[in-house]
Amino acid sequence: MSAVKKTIVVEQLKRAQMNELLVKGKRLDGRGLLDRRDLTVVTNVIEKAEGSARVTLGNTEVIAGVKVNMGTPFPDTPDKGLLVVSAEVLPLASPYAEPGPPDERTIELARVTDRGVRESGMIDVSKLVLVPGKHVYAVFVDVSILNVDGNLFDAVSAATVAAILSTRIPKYEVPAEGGAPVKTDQKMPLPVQTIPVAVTMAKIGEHLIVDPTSEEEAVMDTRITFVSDDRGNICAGQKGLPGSLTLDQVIFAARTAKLKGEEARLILKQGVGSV
Amino acid sequence: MSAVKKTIVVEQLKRAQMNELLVKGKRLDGRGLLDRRDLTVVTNVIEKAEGSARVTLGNTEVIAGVKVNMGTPFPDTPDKGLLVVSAEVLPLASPYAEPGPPDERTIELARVTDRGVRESGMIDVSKLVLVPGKHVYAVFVDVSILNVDGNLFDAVSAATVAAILSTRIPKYEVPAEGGAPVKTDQKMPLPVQTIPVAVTMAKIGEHLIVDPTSEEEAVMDTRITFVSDDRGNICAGQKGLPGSLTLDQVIFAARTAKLKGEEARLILKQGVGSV
Amino acid sequence: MSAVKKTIVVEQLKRAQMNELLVKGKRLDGRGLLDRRDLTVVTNVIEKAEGSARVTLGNTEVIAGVKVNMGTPFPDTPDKGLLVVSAEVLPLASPYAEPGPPDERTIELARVTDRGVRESGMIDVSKLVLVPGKHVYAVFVDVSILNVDGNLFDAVSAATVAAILSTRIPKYEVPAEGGAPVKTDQKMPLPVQTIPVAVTMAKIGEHLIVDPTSEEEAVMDTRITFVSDDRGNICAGQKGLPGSLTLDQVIFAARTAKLKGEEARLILKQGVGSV
Amino acid sequence: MGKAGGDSRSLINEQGLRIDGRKIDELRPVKIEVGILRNADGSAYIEFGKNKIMAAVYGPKEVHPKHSALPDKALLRCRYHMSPFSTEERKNPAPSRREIEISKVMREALEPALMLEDYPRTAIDVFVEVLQSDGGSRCAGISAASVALADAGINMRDLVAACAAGKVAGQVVVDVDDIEDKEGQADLPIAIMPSSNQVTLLQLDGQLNDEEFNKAFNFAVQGCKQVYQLQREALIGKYFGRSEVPEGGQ
Amino acid sequence: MGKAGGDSRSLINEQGLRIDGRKIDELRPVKIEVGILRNADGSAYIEFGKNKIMAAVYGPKEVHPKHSALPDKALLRCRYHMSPFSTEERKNPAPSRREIEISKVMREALEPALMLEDYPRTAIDVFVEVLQSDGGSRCAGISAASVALADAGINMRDLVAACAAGKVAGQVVVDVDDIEDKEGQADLPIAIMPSSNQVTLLQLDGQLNDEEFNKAFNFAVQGCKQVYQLQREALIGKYFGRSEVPEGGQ
Amino acid sequence: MGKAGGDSRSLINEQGLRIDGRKIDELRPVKIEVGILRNADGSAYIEFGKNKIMAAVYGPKEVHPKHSALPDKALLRCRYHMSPFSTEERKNPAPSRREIEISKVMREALEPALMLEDYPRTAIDVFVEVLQSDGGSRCAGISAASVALADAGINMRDLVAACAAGKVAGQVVVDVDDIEDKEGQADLPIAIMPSSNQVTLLQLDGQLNDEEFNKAFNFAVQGCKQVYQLQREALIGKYFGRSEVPEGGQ
Repeated sequence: MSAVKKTIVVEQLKRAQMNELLVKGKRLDGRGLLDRRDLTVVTNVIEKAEGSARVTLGNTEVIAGVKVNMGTPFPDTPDKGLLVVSAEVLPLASPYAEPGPPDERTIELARVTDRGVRESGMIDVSKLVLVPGKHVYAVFVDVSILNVDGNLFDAVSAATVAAILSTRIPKYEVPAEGGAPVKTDQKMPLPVQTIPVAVTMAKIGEHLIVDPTSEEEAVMDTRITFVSDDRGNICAGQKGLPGSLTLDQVIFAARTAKLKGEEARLILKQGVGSV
Repeated sequence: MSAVKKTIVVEQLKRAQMNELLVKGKRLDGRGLLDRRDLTVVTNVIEKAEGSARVTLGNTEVIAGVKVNMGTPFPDTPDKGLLVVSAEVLPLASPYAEPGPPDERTIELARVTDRGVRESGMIDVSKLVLVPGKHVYAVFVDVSILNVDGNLFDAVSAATVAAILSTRIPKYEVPAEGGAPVKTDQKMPLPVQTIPVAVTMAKIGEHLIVDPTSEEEAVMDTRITFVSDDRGNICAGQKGLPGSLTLDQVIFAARTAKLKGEEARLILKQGVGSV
Repeated sequence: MSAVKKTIVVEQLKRAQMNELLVKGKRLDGRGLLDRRDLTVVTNVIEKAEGSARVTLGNTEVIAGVKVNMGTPFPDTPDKGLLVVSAEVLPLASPYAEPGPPDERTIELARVTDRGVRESGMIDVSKLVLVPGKHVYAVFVDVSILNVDGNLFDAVSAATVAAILSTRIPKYEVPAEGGAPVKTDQKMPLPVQTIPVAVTMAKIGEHLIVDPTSEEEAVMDTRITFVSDDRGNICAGQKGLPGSLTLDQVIFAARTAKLKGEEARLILKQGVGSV
Repeated sequence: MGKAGGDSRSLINEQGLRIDGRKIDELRPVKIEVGILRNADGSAYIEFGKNKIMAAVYGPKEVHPKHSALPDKALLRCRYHMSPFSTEERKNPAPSRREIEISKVMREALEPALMLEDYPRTAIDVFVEVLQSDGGSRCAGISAASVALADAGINMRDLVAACAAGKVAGQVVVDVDDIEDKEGQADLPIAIMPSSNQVTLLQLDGQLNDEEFNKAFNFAVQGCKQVYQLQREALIGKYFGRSEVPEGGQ
Repeated sequence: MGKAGGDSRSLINEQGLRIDGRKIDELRPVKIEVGILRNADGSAYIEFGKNKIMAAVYGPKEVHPKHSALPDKALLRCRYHMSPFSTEERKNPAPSRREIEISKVMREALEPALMLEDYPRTAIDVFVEVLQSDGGSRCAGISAASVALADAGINMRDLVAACAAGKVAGQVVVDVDDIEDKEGQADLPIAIMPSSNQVTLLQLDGQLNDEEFNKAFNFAVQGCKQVYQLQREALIGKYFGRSEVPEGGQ
Repeated sequence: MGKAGGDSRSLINEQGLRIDGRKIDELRPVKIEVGILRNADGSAYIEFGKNKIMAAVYGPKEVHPKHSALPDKALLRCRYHMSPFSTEERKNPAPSRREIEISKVMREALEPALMLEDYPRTAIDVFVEVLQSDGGSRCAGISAASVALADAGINMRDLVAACAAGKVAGQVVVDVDDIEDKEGQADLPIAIMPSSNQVTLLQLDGQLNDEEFNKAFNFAVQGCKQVYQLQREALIGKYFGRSEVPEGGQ
């Protein structure tokens, strides 16, 4: 039996075992289907960055840093500051990660995280303008994944949000006589309006489970993420991987994401406040 | 017999068969040696582009679009607008096309097409200047190959020329008080001076044939393209592929290109007018 | 015996043979351990470049060219001109060289050469400023390796230095009314303050030898380069390759580099003067 | 999305009609053609509003390099690409991060409907080229790709039909176009396998409360079902229109 | 290096103390942790002044592509990388020429201490990530990587300890920090195998005369030896602290 | 080409002489050296006007990766490259689209003269480096490469000699230099196998009517024949000058 065939057989056995448990409402690590793993948040871990946060979600560990520059707005949004979210799975994070430019999965991860922050209106980018069309604050959030054990979407989202909450940017002022803005010694927080939280569910067989581990992701059929804000809105969503969901599962997932997002939002607030 | 050897044998048989026909002045699809396949031209197929054309040459099918921006002229030609011709063989065009940056054949294709337009003086680039050295019109022609069945050079050239002929660009005006040019609601055609036409011939054995199909290209020894304008000049030429031509064949090819170019130019004019 | 194993055995034999000689203070080509190969320097070999030099070191042959533009200084050094040293091992230089972007060895080579020039203060970059923060001279030194026979570090360094010494740049002047500097017909040399010289040693077994050939490099354990100026300073250093040196060997290498550098500096001066 | 600002009230007039005259539950005009490219094993062309999109399928075919072949099913590959002239401003032809993400979710939206297990150790390539883009190009591209896969004779469980819903001027509407996407408050593109009501694509940008989400999701599902009818008609038109009866699968 | 200009006199005060209060032969505070990453076969975290650096080791493991495997020893690969948020100005995440050079000399500094011949036809990957950078990040990275290699159980002849010396305000000092590096006159990072006093890394930027070079070299060697003690304590802390006795080698 | 404008009348004076004093049918000074690079299997150096170009040949040699080898002949590869310092403005060392095109037509110009069928499953690499560029660098490069191939002992049917003709100040001239190329109206570079009068390279930029084309083509052919003599002399000089008789072929 070839190594590949053996792998397929092993995977099928694992799926069967997991399904047996899920039918009973249990998971390999003892959690219930909708239980999240422990989430820890520590901010201001990188003093050189304007904001930063280290987040663990079970054994998944990520670090996010925020850097802020002066930038030029896009021509079609002269009255909005810039926000760029990037992610990298560091090669030290997993035996399967490889150095190099981000692959499609990491691009998806960064873009969904970016949309959660952007579409929720977390940062009021209209307040990041110094001279419309010319000088705006440019906020770069870079997230490095340090250890992979499933559910990067929620961990990266939480680190991004916590780093933004912890950010203190240098205040710039436009000289009275005009010209380029000048950095002052004053600091100010980013103009935050809401705290978006991503909640990801894996579908294994007919079960939806919250916050899958790597082991669970290895056998999941599909994955769905919803980001909700603190005003009762869903503001971003993404189904990933082959596989499909029933109409009811989509509605259930959206509702669950809002519910579970509330819990995580509290932890995020505490984590930021605790610094 | 290995697959590769078999391929070589098949190719030799095909060459022999084709040569037999060519000696009789015939081709596999019934054409005479100097007959072009049907050429159709439809313009304004992409409303968002400033100009566009869809061209079929037998089963070869390409689409060209023109976009026009404000740009900065090259330092050594401050009084000339910009013209950039690019081409891509879309992966949907052939089982052998692959996604990715253009390979040497596609670069050659784009550059020869560009030279035909540029060296013929088709567009009077001195009329595309708003503020010398600072603000000029930048004309981008992008050609996508949709289906490959031989003679991309002539099809791409025809689509490029037809798209340029159909182009209506927004008129810009320089404010009286100076500064960057401002887009107006007026439209204007590009300043066209001549209609260049490319005619490509394949050499198979000792025969030169006009407008080769993919099947014919598979066995051709070499390829030669000449572009002529409507004032009796040859304005670009390119021999491609290993293989060689006699001195007489070169002279014959140049003469044939001018002759056959006349026919194609009529079809181009009609195609553009028909819209 | 596989080809790879055979290679290993051959290499071991070669090492043994070389070690036997080194114990007697000799090398395969008859040189003493600290003898450099013949160094020849010819400058102004590329008339279109502002400076150039062709250097041979035994059979190693390189050519360096200097081009000078107007440039914008780095924001943190508004009062300094720009200096960029690049290197390429041309694919014609060796059966092992490949076309493509520089690999880590070539990047190391260029960066160590750059540091030798930069850290010695060879060029007084503060004199390459026309308008602080805005307009400075940008000096590009490009070195192409033409034939590889060991010790590229010293050959590339010598060619770089000789090309800089031979350089005559167009003098620019800032118009009285301000604005971009204007090129004049006058020429001036670069503001040279010292002549740095790189001396590289290979360690084979317990022996340090100056100026290794390719044959010697194939069996060397490690490599160390020191660059010294003409004021008695060491100004750059680099140990390369796996392998290690004793503390005494490091001190010895530094001293030897200064001594041997003196000889090479004379040849460089003569080479430049001879033109 | 331009939720934050934008005078979006004028996007729906007092008669409840949208800028292009559509009702809130009305699709833009759609045209689907099958088998339009000679060389491809299967192909389709779709016009969806101002979207003009070609899809082509090559395969099942040999995989290069061989070690990337899958032992138990076909390797599905997918490229979504926008032509440089397809957008308002010329688009750089190199694939953007957006195109890379869409290529991924498009592949994942199509895969559930394909019986890839029938073609072990082969590859199936799907190429979607946006010649002109309007709002909803990813949905139109998926719908066209699914038809092209059927045209290629790949064994399928169902077609995949895609359509978006969104929120514009405070109201939930189906099939958001370019202006509505830019000025509106939310966009929810989905794809389904209509026979089994299985969702194979779902993305969401912008803010929807519970009620709005449910309504928009339902609108999008209904939109998919209309697209499905058009897909079927196009396929039937090609095969039966020419009085050829298509074999099930290949 | 800012030899040419820079008012560097204030870098050492009248009491002979440096800007952060250190003596000329005093290291910055150093903290080393072992085994901090779950997935890696070995890992370490180092704080060296303001440097915050993680190192991880994967291997020995299979080599892909196979033809790049070595028949007589393990293939050692190394990546030194700076996080985008690790520097004053955001760093582009693509590897710079500087990072490529440092990755090379780092690998060459580690290799002499490893018994790669014990693992033919395999690969050992060393990843060093600078989360926050200060002067001397390459030295701190090497020191952390060596601890991570020990944690991974790779057979070793010795640890590799690294430290720089330099010239600041005309004086030779050990362990140059960021400000001293920018304003100072020379930086001499080295790495040694402390048991055998073998030098495995040496670089020099800036001007030193004979006497200064000898003194700086000696300072750097002494710095390495202090780092070595901290490396050993960290490893002993992990294995003996938990009353586990590490096996020699793997 | 600067057909559109440019006061090109002064490019030919009243005596019919060109800017550098040449007659309309006169080549620039040409110098060819053979075997100038130690490591290469064959090499040549050409000065053609201000062009300074090196060509080197490696092979026949093993092909990597193996599957790109051809079963019935050698794989000919060719790189035309300009040094960064070879041009008026510094040239980016990455290959430009122009260099990629010239590499292709250069390979195709050389291939007809080579008996590649004598070396199945091998590769022959031709590297052409322009150290200083002037008008006609592709022609000079081809001529040098052909000599380098002979020096490498590759079996050949003939040498390949290249030369351009053009139209300057309204007149047809041979061997267009840099200024004439920029200010002139047409450039027609060709390469031939002189023994059989077979054309292996032809490109044309700029406008020529029938008569001019025929005349320019004839001028270029005559130019090639003069270059051919110089190529032969250089090869004879190397082999016979040292009283060694070259073997036919390898």
